[in-house]
Amino acid sequence: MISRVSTSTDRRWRALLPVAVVLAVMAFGLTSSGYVVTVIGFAAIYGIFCTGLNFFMGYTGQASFGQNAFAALGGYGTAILCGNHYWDPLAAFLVSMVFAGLVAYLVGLPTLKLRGHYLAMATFALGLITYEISIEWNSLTQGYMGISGIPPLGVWKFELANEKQMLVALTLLMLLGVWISVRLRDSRFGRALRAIAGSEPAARALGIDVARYKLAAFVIAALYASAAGSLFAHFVGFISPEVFGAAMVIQSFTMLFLGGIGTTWGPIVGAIMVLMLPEFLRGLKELQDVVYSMALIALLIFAPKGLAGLGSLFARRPKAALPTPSGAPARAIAK
Amino acid sequence: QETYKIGAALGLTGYAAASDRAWRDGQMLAIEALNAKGGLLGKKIEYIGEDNRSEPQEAVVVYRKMMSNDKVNIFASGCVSAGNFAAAGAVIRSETPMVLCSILPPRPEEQKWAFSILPPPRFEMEARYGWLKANSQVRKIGIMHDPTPYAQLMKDVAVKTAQESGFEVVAVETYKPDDVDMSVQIGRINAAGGGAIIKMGQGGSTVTVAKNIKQLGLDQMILMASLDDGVPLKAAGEVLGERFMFVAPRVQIPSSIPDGEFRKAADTFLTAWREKYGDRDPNAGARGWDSITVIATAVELAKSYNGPAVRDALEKLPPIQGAFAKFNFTAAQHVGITENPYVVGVLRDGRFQVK
Amino acid sequence: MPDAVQFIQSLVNGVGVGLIYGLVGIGFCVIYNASGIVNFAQGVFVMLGGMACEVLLRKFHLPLPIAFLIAVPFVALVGLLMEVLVVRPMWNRGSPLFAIILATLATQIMIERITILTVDEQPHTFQEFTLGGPLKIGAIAIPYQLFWIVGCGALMVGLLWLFFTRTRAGRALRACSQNREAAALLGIPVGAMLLLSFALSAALGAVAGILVTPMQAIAFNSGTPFGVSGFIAAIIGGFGNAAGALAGGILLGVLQAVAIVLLGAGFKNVAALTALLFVLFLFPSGLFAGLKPKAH
Amino acid sequence: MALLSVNDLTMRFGGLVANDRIGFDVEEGAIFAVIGPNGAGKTTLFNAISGALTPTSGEVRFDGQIITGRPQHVVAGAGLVRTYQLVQLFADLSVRDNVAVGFHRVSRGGVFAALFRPGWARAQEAEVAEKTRDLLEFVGLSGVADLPAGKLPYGQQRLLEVARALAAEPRLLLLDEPAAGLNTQETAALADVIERINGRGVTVLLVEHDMSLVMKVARRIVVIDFGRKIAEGSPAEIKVHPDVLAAYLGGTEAVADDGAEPAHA
Amino acid sequence: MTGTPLIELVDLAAAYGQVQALKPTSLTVAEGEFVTVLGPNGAGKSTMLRAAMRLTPASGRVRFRGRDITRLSTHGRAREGIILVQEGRGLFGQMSVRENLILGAYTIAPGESVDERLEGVFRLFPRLKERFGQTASSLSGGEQQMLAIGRALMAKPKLLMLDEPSLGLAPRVAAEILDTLGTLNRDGLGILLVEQKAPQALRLAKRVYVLSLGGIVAELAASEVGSHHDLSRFYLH
Ligand SMILES: Nc1ncnc2c1ncn2[C@@H]1O[C@H](COP(=O)(O)OP(=O)(O)OP(=O)(O)O)[C@@H](O)[C@H]1O
Ligand SMILES: Nc1ncnc2c1ncn2[C@@H]1O[C@H](COP(=O)(O)OP(=O)(O)OP(=O)(O)O)[C@@H](O)[C@H]1O
Ligand SMILES: [Mg+2]
Ligand SMILES: [Mg+2]
Repeated sequence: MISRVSTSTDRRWRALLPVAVVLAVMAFGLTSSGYVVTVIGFAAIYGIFCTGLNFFMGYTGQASFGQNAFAALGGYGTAILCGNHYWDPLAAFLVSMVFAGLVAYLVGLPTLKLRGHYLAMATFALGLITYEISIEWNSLTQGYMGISGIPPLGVWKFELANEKQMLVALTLLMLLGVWISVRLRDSRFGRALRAIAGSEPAARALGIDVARYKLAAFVIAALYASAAGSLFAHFVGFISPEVFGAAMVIQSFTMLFLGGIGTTWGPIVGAIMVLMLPEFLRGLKELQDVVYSMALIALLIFAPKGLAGLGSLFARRPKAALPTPSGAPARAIAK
Repeated sequence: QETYKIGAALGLTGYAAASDRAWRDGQMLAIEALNAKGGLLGKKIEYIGEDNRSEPQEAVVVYRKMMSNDKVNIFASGCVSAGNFAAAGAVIRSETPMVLCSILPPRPEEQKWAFSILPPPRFEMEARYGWLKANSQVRKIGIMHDPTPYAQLMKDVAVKTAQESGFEVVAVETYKPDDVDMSVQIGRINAAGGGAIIKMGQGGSTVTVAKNIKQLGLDQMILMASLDDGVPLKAAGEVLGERFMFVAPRVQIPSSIPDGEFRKAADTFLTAWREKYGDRDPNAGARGWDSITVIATAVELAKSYNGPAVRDALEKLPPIQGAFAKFNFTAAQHVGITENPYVVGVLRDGRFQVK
Repeated sequence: MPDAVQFIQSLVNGVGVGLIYGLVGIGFCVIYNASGIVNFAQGVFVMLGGMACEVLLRKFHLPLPIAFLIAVPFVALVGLLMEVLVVRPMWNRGSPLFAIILATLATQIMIERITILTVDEQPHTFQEFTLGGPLKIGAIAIPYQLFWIVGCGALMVGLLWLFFTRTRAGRALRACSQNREAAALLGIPVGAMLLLSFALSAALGAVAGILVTPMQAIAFNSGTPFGVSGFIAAIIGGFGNAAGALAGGILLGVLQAVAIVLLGAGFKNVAALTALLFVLFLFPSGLFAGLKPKAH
Repeated sequence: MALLSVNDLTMRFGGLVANDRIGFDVEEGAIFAVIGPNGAGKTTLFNAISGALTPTSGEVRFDGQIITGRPQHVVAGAGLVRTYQLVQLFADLSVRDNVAVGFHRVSRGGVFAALFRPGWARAQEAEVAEKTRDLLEFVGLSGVADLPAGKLPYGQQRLLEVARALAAEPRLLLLDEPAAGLNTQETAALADVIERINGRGVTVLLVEHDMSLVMKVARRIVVIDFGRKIAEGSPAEIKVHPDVLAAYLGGTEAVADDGAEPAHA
Repeated sequence: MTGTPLIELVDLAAAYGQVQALKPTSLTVAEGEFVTVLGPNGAGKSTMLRAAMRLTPASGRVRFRGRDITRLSTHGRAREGIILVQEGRGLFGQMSVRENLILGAYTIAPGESVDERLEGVFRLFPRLKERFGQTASSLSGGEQQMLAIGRALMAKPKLLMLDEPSLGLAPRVAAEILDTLGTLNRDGLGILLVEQKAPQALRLAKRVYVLSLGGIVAELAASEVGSHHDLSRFYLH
């Protein structure tokens, strides 16, 4: 069997390639219309959300259908603190994240004892409960009316003046998010998570406290989700319950699987694809969704490991010898 | 630009599909008619309708698309309030006026650019309370509403004006538009002594409530539904007979339209509508038609396609008789309908008639 | 505090709604039992069943039994197509189950849009199977349609139970879900089994749709709420167990009804789902699986 | 004092008694084997010792501490590490990473260390990489270090599982049928590996059906049948124990057949 | 080779991605013959059996009783009477022992009695009768192996292929199972056995193939193995 070890410069170059692609997409956004800026901005926000989800689903092999709950906490946290109480955006952002993390911790304690469909169902219920509360707790959230007039992103006196500046900030934050996720993954901590995805009994037998690590991954995913929610609020200036509804779950799952779950760049690739593709089909009018669905199904059929997985087709080394756990942890989830 | 562009963010799919599709079709009819007469100030009108899937995030995307790519001159969007609210910030920054089928965005600076074709909720309540008082013995009522902003507003009005109108609200119940059963809420209203249910909210839920009333064997209970499309109203009417009533614009029951300029305006619309859509319900279509009439009048008054100029003209419009209602916009009054446009209708002999 | 009559009436209504959830939940079980796939487009079969039947009644003025006999096979055919065009290619490539689930969701969107384009975007309904009613027991009212639902639900559960445990095909179907290779190695035509399960499950969904439409109204987008509630019902029932799904549905319906009585409708889902979460925490592998002796 | 002592351990599944008041002591530094017919309760015993199952009654002491009922990861943390009868690898991780995970118990660092990578964490990572290489060398898997573990043939998967367990630097290593699926040559190599592990000071407790292996490496053997301990002693004693012959070995022939040298037809 | 061929693998080859796990390999089992395949770990033994059943995409041809079945699906081949006992057993974990066994007889002709076959299997493995209602996944390792073999026998195969059946079995049971295979073979069943524990397997086999590094390196009569001084080096690689 051949397993050629690539030189470290080769590896570094390949690691930088996706960053370059992301920056190119952003540059394209900056030179284009507000429409493109909006779509790419959403892609960056969803990219952050999915990177967190990928942490929990891709690396740790657990299913969560309820991450939208934490995005809602972030979004409403920011909207209420900044919009109604005139907090500094950064402070609101961080406080919302801490709050979301805390909630994830408390909720995760009992929930993560569940497995498989039951975990899926329980997390789904969490998302649904949060959604319903955001509709019904009128005095706080203003229900379907939503909260308008959320200020743009900024730090203290400095405020991002327009969408393009905001896009730069979002892209940088997204890259930071990916960088953090890679740091976490390639460590003792991350290895333990990936071990849990592979086999819980075996992980336990090696002294890994499975419950604790799952909880940690859940909290991390919630922090990402909360950040994405806050950023959405700043980017659009408005939030309402539907923003964080079931559509968010479906969309993020699509991104994850289309892009390639368990890979570093899959969530980002997926987010860009899922948000851009329908725009290309917009001209089809009534048939837009029909064709989009067909395209989606075709992609899922012909790129079962996701688009990021396709990248390995072009890699020089044999696929089997790739050192990263690309694509495959999805199978662990599917069990 | 060769054409005058009217953009619309529409819930063509999702919960708003039923009303926004008809709204769009009415708008397109009106534009066809205007273009046949040569367009606006010499330019043909171009209509750009985009599906926002009844979701705010999608709405932001399509608004941005219409603003930066299509460079639309004015918006005439559908009834997805949250979608219109979400985009309002960006729209006012580009100084584009919006004529909406939804309620107005909450912030004053946004309201400055937005105009609503939707009647204020108090008219629906006046129509229902008025009829009930004049025609029935029922004085204890129950309210059922969904959590949409318009229904919430109407519920507040209903509770506030009940006493002065001579009614006692014995129960206020909520439901979700996609609930499969509302018997429990109906049962509570009945148990509290309510003789009529005032329902706020559109769509299939009205049919479900009618069915549930029948299934509970409540053969005295009256159901008064909101302004809605004919399909669910008809289905509910078939279940409860004349115990089912609804608030209707006169255009929905053409026989009730008084002669005069109203008749003329309505007939122009109805002829075009019937020709194309047969006996499809004209309610939302009429509103869509009127939104274009309002815009066209404003452009002509402004003698300009320019956004701010058209906005200013909208505030100075003379009263316009539309097919749905009479519109009377002023600087202080961005909700254009100032006279109650409603009658109370029932289904009789398979047709809608004034009760 | 609600009085006893009202409370009992609410429970009856809760059972009625719950049966609807349960019927939908059963459809989930069939495909799950055969393939391990959770078919999130299950709700769309319910919608299609109701819509197809309604169109046949309204546009073609067919009598209900005939409409039923056309609508159910029609939806079963849609199920077949879905298996052949969407699920099978993924299944053969060994796609992760979640990806297949996503594809079923995409299919649901596609079917919904096609329904708008071919039928319309309006809510529809038709008459109860047996006109008149409700049956009054004291002050409690029970609609006739509920008896149809109870009867058909029980019949479906019974037949499915017999099918899955007593027949060769049923056992083979379950075997496929647990170990596809091993099933094929014993001569079980795995592909045909999957096809059968989709057709069967679509047909069950359609029956549920036709049964419930007279109780309410359905439109192109009614599939999702049905699907969600049916999924929850199936989970409570221990997934894969038809009787469990029906019972799970009833439990969910009753929980919601009680929540409406005690807290109002606004928080009914919050209350019901929270209660469910606690049930799950106590019985981490489903309520009905939790009653069996635990094995590690 | 014994490193592991099992006292009166009973494990029931409903009406079935899988372990019936089993007791034995494993001295520090020993190679100890548990044998018995299929379904005798050996794996169940391992599960009860390692914390995967909580015994119905009885007590397990490890290094003097009672560990009965403790969660498995705590037991493992104390230095009692096991392998599984059906291999439980992290199929999607590379062979190298599988072993690296094994070092979890003897390394430290969480989110903070992962994110900020202080000097000690980097040194530790380097050390883990180094030791992983050594271990793979030790079991002869260096050539496939970058393959996903799930793609290895069965025999190599077993070796990998052993290597991974060794990475945890256990004081007591529980091996459940490590030779299953290995041929005679490979079994002999495994025997060698086990003896070298033991030479490093690791106590080994072994379940195995391959008598050539058991008789070669074990210093002491416990035999269980129908959940009960029926014999305990040195290999020489067990080989001739009449109860063991009757219940398990089925006449001396089987033992001879399993001998290391390839037999004739 | 003696007698008419039962199964013929002709130039069968399979790869996983870039890994050529099985080079073009030809192998024959005659009617009523007992053939053993030996080879070290990773030699491609399992891959060959999987390819023969079309569980793994493969090139080459497969003939069964003179008929070309290359295009036949996995379940089609099983219906023809080829049954494979997989490495790792392939049980239906959540189903009972009984259901697993009954499923084994899936291809049974109408009119034949499943119960009769069940009795036959229970005579062979009385332990399975005791564990009748238990789910397969809760059986001990050895019991699971018994179930896998028992289930295969329920199909009354014409050719039985076994991938390391002695895995995890107590010596006595392993010996018993091999004896059973011998008996079945004497009654006319063709057997293709992949085994690591060479000595026992060789006692029964008529012919032996040795597989190494994805290809057959030797084919010889079982009686020759002992005297073949290179063989141990070959299959131990
Ligand atoms: N969860 C369970 N529920 C019911 N019975 C069980 C369970 N787990 C094991 N058993 C039974 O307990 C007995 C002992 O099983 P165990 O796995 O410990 O045997 P073993 O000695 O390891 O056998 P083998 O050598 O075949 O692996 C078996 O008869 C088995 O069927
Ligand atoms: N799914 C797979 N993907 C990639 N390579 C594989 C896969 N399965 C097997 N291989 C490779 O194919 C080769 C042959 O494997 P196979 O399982 O056929 O060997 P074997 O002779 O049965 O070994 P063992 O005696 O250990 O069971 C091995 O090198 C293995 O790494
Ligand atoms: Mg065992
Ligand atoms: Mg093998």
